[in-house]
Amino acid sequence: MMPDLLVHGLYIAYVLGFLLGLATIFTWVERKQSAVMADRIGANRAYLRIPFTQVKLVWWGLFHGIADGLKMIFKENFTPATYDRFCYNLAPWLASVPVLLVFAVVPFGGEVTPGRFFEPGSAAAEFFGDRSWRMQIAALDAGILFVLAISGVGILGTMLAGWSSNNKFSMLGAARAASQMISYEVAMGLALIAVVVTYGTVDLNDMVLWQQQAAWGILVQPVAFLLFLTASIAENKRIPFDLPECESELISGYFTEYTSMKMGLFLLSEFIEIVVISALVVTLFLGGYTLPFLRPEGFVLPGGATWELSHFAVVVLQVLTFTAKVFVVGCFQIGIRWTLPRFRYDQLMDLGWKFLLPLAALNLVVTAVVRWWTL
Amino acid sequence: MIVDAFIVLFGVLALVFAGIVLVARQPMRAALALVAHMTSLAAIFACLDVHVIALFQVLIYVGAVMVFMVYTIMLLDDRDLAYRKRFSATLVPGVAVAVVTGLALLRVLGPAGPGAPTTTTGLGPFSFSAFSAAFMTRYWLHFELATVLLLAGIVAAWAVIREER
Amino acid sequence: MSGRPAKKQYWNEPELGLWERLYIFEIVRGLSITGGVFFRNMWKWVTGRKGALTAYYPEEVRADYSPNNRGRHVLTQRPDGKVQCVACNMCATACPAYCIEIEAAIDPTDGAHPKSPARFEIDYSRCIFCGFCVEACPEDAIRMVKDTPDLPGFDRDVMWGRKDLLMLWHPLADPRKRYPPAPEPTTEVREP
Amino acid sequence: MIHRYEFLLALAVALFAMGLLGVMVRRNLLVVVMSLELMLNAVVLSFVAAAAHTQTLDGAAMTFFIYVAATCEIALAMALLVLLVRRRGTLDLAAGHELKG
Repeated sequence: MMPDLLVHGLYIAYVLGFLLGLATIFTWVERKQSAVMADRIGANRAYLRIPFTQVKLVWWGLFHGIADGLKMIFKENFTPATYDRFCYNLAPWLASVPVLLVFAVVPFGGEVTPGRFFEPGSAAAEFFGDRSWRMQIAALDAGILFVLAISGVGILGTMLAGWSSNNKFSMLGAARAASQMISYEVAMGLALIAVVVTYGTVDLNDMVLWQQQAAWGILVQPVAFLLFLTASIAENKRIPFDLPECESELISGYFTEYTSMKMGLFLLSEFIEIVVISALVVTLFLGGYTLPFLRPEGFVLPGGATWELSHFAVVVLQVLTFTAKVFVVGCFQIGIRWTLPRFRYDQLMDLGWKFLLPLAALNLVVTAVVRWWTL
Repeated sequence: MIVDAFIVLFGVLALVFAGIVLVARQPMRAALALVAHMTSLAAIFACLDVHVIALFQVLIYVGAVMVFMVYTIMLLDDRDLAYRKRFSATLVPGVAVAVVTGLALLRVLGPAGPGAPTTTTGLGPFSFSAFSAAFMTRYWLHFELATVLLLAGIVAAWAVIREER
Repeated sequence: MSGRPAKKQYWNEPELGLWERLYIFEIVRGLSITGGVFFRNMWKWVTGRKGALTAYYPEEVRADYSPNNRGRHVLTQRPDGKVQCVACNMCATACPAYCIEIEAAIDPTDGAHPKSPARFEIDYSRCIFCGFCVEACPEDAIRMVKDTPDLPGFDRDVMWGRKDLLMLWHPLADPRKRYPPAPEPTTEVREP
Repeated sequence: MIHRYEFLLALAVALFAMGLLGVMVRRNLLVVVMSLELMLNAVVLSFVAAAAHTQTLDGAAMTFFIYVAATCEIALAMALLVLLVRRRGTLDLAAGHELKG
């Protein structure tokens, strides 16, 4: 009981730090990457001064995210003249908390046996014993379902935000956001079913292990990978699917009337969702936390050569692998943002219903037939 | 024991939120209370180790049904006449009928449930694979009929919307 | 039921081939363009060169500034270091942006130039760098140099060019335009 | 100390009665539909409680069909409701006088 609580408490703390930290870094990446792509320098002014010295840590403007957050927190909380107070205050949380929750089922490392970190016989080793834990907050057997279910709750937050602001632009943004998210969730679900059929499991950790055994999902299910990535970027309402918040028509869409940290929550949840989508893509299609040839005892090369590693080193390697993959996929998403122009709304709906959905269904049929032949 | 405590907690929460649905003046508040109610029920299901049903409760009810509901509320005029008066003229007989129905149901169902003892064998019969296997073997006809029902529902809704134009 | 309106034909209707309609390959092409620029510039940054066309302002002065660029005002000084301005307010009058403010002080002991500015301020948030003040000055007390004013900061107060800041640049250091030697004291003959 | 199964069934009955109450006494058409959902949820709860009690899959599997029915119902109900509001201009149930014979 006590080791369980301790381990899972540490997991939760780690995941929160991982999500928020990486989301903050992605705000910086988004600015800096766009700057490098456009031959510019980018944000480079915010710095941390080490107290009592004149040493300023600029670090290529990495702390602009912190500066933005502080600005958001200390801004005046301006509210529209007529609004629904309860729903208005609830909406940012309803939009951002599910995004955090989705990560609960994503494995960010393999099995960990904390007792092996310490000297055998020491008090800490006795405390943990021989037990091992999966590095996953909730080892649910219905992992994919959890992802779909919880990410669907976020729609309510955006709709509430648009409705309670009592503003026509917000309302239009909310209606667009809801339609778009519902539409693309269908395609995403169908794409995921094809993945489930391929792997024969809905448990995310088992999927990672399957990929370690056979091949990365992107090689087995390339169509599902594209569909999932597209649909999840659309779910996240990012360019090229940012119709709900397009500045040129709807000001900011459903969060036009929000200020200070409430707007910050919407923006932050967008960046957290980048991390979460990247984590899901990595887990489902890019082998999750596994490195090629990395086994729990160390590197085992195909020739039979082995390079023994301690348990601690293996765990750290897995966690770092996962983080690096998530970072790369997140940078790719941001690269898409700076490459593609925005869709028109009818094109968006056409793409969702007339292209992605049939393609996902076709992919599912083909997958099922192939699976039937090979089973 | 701790599971029982959680079940009682979420049961009380479900009751409270159901009460809010009954008395809320704003339909949006009622809808939010209903979302909370459904989520509490999902938590109860999760406490009973029926994780798949709990997730489907969130997926279908919160993610689809309530989104529809909120969408409709969003599109309707919020200066509606019905928002000012909460209860209809049948308030007193309604309460009486509800109480009588509840008592009658409790009399039929409550004290003497079906007899098999509760065995806590973990996740065994309620795992995802067990559900999938059951749907592919025992319930395949029901499953297909349900899809037909869904299709009929979609066609009917579409026809209703078409009729509007 | 009213029929749908006929689809409007636009004069610049894009003609897309099948390849472009498939869209995914065009996405890949676009990503390769942006990604190519990204990695090229990033490689420059990593290898210690500058991977951007823009300049760090104000740390970095663009190399292509004109030698005649008139970016910053200076107040010239007499050889003894006193400001040459006699607080006549000609520049403030000529200024189309009304950004010069002068407060005069009097020093009776200085026979040649009893009037001098106690306060000489240029509001750089309003200055349009037209140079009329330089033309208006009868004493050659204000000039414009190639420098840029030190505007960026965390406070709006830095936009005020004060007298001490304007006098930081000493004209004696300018090799191209020497300060004229002090004129011989002569008795001035006024026209009747 | 009452049994877990009995508690859940009593809860389901209470929720069902509350849903029924809502259907009967509320004026707002939307809230009436919500009360219907409340009743459906109570039924789902009783099914799942029975399934967990007997540790068999049947009750839990039945809930899936309830979910399907609920989805169909809500899609149709919302479409009809919007249509009705367009026709009558109000959500008020008592305003439906034209239905009188």
